[in-house]
Amino acid sequence: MDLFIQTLINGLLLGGIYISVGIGFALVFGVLEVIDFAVGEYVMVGAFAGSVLAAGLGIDALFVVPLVFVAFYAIGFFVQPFLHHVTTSNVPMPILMALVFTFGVAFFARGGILTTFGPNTREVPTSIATGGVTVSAIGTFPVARVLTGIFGIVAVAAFLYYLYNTKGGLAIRAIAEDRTDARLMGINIARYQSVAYGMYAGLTATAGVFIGIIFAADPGMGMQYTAFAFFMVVLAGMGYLPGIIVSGLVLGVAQAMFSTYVSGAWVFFVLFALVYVVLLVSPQGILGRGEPVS
Amino acid sequence: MTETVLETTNLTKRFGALTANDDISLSVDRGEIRGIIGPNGSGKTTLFNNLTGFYTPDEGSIVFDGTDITEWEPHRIARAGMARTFQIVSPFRNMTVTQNLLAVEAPDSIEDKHARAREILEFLEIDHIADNEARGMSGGQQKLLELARVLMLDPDCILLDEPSAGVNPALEKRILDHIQELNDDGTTFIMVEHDMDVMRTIADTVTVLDQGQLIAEGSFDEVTGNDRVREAYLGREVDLEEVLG
Amino acid sequence: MAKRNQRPAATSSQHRRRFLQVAGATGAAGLTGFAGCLGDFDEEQDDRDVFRFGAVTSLSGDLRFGGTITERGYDLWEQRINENGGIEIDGTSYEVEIEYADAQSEPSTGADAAEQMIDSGIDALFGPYSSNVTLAVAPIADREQIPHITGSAESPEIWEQQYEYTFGTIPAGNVIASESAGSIFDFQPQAESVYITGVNDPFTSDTAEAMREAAVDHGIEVLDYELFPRDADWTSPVSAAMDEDPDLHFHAAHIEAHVDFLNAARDLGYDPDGFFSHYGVDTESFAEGLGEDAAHIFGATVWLPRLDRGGDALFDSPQAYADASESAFDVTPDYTQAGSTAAGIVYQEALQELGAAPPLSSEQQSELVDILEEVEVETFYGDINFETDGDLYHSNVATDILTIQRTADGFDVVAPDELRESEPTYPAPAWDER
Amino acid sequence: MSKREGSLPPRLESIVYTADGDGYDWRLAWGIVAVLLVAIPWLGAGTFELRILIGVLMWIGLAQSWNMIGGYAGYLDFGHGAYFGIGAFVTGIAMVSLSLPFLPALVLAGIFGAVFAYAIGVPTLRLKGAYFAIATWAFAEAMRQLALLLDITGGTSGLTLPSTMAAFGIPLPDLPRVIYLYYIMLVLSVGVVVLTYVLFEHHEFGYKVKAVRDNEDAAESLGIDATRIKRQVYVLSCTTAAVLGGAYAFYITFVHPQEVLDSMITAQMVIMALVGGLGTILGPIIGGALIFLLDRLSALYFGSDTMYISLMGLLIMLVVLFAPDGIVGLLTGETDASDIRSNLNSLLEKFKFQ
Repeated sequence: MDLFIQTLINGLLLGGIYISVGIGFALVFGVLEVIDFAVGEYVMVGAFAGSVLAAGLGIDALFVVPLVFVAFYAIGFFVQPFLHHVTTSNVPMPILMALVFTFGVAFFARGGILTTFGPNTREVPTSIATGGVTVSAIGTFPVARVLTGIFGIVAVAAFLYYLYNTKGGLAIRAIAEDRTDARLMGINIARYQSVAYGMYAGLTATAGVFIGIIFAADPGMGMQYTAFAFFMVVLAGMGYLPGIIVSGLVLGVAQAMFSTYVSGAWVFFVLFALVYVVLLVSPQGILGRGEPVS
Repeated sequence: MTETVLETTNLTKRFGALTANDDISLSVDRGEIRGIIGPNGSGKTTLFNNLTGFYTPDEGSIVFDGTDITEWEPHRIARAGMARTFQIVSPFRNMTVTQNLLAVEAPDSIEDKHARAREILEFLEIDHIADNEARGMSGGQQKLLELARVLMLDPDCILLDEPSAGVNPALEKRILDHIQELNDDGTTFIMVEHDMDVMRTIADTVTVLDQGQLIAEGSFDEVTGNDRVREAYLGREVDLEEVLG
Repeated sequence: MAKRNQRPAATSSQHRRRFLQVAGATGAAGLTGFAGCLGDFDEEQDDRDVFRFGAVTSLSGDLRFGGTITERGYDLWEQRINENGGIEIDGTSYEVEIEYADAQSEPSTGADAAEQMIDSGIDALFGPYSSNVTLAVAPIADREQIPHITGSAESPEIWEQQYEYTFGTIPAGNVIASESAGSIFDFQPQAESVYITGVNDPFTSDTAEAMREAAVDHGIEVLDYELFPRDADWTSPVSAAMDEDPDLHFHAAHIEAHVDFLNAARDLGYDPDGFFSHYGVDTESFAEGLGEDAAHIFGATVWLPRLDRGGDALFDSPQAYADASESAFDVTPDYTQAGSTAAGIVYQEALQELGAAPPLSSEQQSELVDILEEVEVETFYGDINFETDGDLYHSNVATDILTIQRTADGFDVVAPDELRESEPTYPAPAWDER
Repeated sequence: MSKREGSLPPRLESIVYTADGDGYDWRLAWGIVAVLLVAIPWLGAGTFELRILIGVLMWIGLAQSWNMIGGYAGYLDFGHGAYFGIGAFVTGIAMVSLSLPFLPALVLAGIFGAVFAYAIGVPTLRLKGAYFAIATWAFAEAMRQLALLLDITGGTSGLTLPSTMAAFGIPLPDLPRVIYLYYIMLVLSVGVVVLTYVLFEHHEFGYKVKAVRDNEDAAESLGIDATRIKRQVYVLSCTTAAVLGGAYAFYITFVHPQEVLDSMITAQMVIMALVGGLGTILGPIIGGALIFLLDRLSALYFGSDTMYISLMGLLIMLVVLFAPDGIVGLLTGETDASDIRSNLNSLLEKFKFQ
């Protein structure tokens, strides 16, 4: 088995994990102009929900995915009005205020989980998504990661389909274009913004279930996914949804290759520095397709 | 005796396929009130942005007071004595009127900024609201505030982007009187204005832009009599004054 | 024009009201804050018939996991000794009381917490989990001359600083790792190469370094030695290690990163003859995180419930302690918890020897430290005796270090020879043959 | 109003009110506060109380330092904490590796912070809004990772600083160390607040900064060199954070990347400035003191219950929703009951999905 190819596989699958977290975040950023600091906490709470539901119902964690999606869609649906209120309020920097609000949400979620479940990691039980499949002469594919990657890609595809082929999607795109115009066109922006945020929350929490299967549910896991969601969006170009796939894969592969061939210890330093430099050199993302810096 | 205060040569600015200012050469005399007119999208505001450094022209040059300022940054041009206002009023909302004025980077010749600010506010007759916050003021008052701010620069030349838009007639008259008064003291004005009555009364010379090009220049009556100008506004021959005036 | 600094009447009244509001609220906030600070202050040096201890632990933040283990350990001692009537001094029994503060896994909070407890008049301190916070608390214990025993901090850096008032019941992590690693190198057939990975964090990087030194001492070839950031993805390190095909893989990490690493190794089918990590292999959290895949992993411990060790006044054997823990918390204790409870027992012994009723004066507290320096206590946890000089100053050096290997439903001691419960399964079977 | 005026005896009135008989003389209030702050170590405050006050002062200083760039200039600096860490490390390295006393080490930290901030500010300040926020955040995280990897910072072991006042730089009488630390922090924190007050509230510089924040183009058209102003504010605010970081290092005597470069440090500064009131002088003072006390005291007194983390979150949400001008807004009456009611109504509006 070739180390290079295996590293590439590892990187692509890692990218799959990032895509599953980044897609929802990119959506709320692009459509609602909300920079959601709580994104990682949705992953965390989602992982715990998966763990509790799977253990409670005695079924494989993969089967609770729809339940988690629906539950968090509903939660997100009712969180969005608060954000809407903040972003449209008459304060000097509404976008900042919304960001700080999500900060509060993140604290609230972290404290709540910590208080309810204690500090220990919890297994998200599955018997299907374990082990790896070895394809001779190519490499080994860990099942859970493959499923997560597929989930991420399917989620991106479903989102794009929804946005460009349905009435709801049209409404959401109109809102992204201009909130006031959208209202004038007779779109109930409260509803469709809630739909968008609900989809984001549902999707991100679902990604949390998958991530919980790969690793475990851990009350402190949120921050790193928040960081990666930010990276994804920056590299993809803000507001450019398809870029998420590219940026996720680039991030994953770069991380794996750097870790294997250059230095493990320096990998995060290089990632953070890379994001910083990309922002300076090409703020519209590595593809140059993001929203212009205004 | 006339002296040129501002001169552009072959000024061109493109945005992708659109040429917003196309080979514009114009010259403004000291002490003049120059009107700039043209239909929407003809490049008036782009011209202002080029002149004041907010855009860097793709081609051509701008000479102000004998100095080439083509590549200069906006603040440097402002300090050199060419000031401007914006089409959309832009007061510093979270400051008082006086603070708005004190924020201005006044030239060294003004020793006491507080005194200067007071003087200007009295001149514009808005000294009674000196300590009010800008965000609570009416649109007309904000226009006056903008003018006041510009005067802090003690400019030789002031570019006004629609100074009377959205202002009630009484206030409009006050603004125009102030402009006239300043002009009498030697300040040059370049104004973009849609109100043709205003143009007729105040402008010494009018420059007409259409699709980025300078298509006519002369006194108000001369340019409104120009066929090309009529065409630019309406695409056919009608009496411009009848429609717009 | 109006004079600027004269305001119209309306503004002035608003102005004044605003002043009063601000002044009032600031004052109120300040006073509330101070009342909060001073709340416990007045209790100081009151006559009381309990021994009061302060415990600084990390109940939130990155280290909350270990922090709560520590808390359980201290709690169990408190519970048990009070059930027994307390500490007997001159015929009178005094109960004990432990107050907790959350260090939030941050040195500054830990230091404030320690100071607050010392101010409130405690007799002695229980130490925080983790070396970060301990390194901030230990200088305070020295300055305030308060005895301070930590039941869980393993980092060698603490002992190198030679804090006079700080003691630890658990041997330093590098000592454990190095001894245990050495015993694995002696397994037959002898390993020729090892691949060492670790997390670039305070305690784990020391452990990794100790593993490397042990390998060099035993003449084992170190194929690679590399540290990774805390949240690294382990698939790439695993693939890189597979490529080198070592006999052994050592991994220095806390439990989460260890579970992540082994999950990646299993999924990618990485099969050296043995995996070893010194920390956490004996915990339930490790077993839960890996499920059946935990079997055959080598680890280290200094204590386990079924060990044949003597007891003390509270727990007459390791098993008795484990039973007590099961009934109190529904948790099988690991050595960190046991070490924390043992810290309490050491205090208990030393206090009895001191023979002073609470509250302790500062002379008595200093005397207590002199007693701790000399103390030799037999406990369910093992013998405790603190080193009095060198790099392990005030660290407990009396405890045996055990190498363990996980089995299908628990783990066996596999080294040293005299305590061995079963022969090591070595080389361990491949993942797909388990 | 007249009632209250009459309630003071005339003599007192002449002290409390300004000479023109109009409005309160704030100097009196601040004078009392200043005297109290200086006298506190001698009024029975113990080590613990002083430590808590040191924390309060430091966080007021930090919140104010963030307020310069975040509040007055309107740039969301999410990497501000990096300068706190850089200051702590420069001080630590200077004291440990170069064996310098504290004072020169602190000066070095300030200089280094300023130079570094300039170098980072020049390219980064070209970005705006969220781009700037994320760039600075990535920068700060990169700094944390770097500190974990370098030898000079002590890597994962961190640095342990000298913990006696002998390392201060000038000979001092033999008082408890905490008293000196208290005064060090008092001087620095009050210095930051006064500096902010003078520069941003009472100086043309502050008007220019606000002008750039409110409308950069208009500011430029009025001769204000916006780029330069932004750089000045950035360097100033980062330098103060670095100096406070240096003082913190000497205070805690143990500097570790995971602590002094923790992203939570920035987060806390932002929350404090915001809850107190953004772009005001009093906001960060009130927010810094309140949030620090809430957080620290609840960790110490209710430490065994992690519920307080959620309550902090809830507090932040409520402030953002109903009192966006912060506590200062509530106190000055800018946000009153009717604002809260209308906020509530407008919030309920957003729930109309049909």
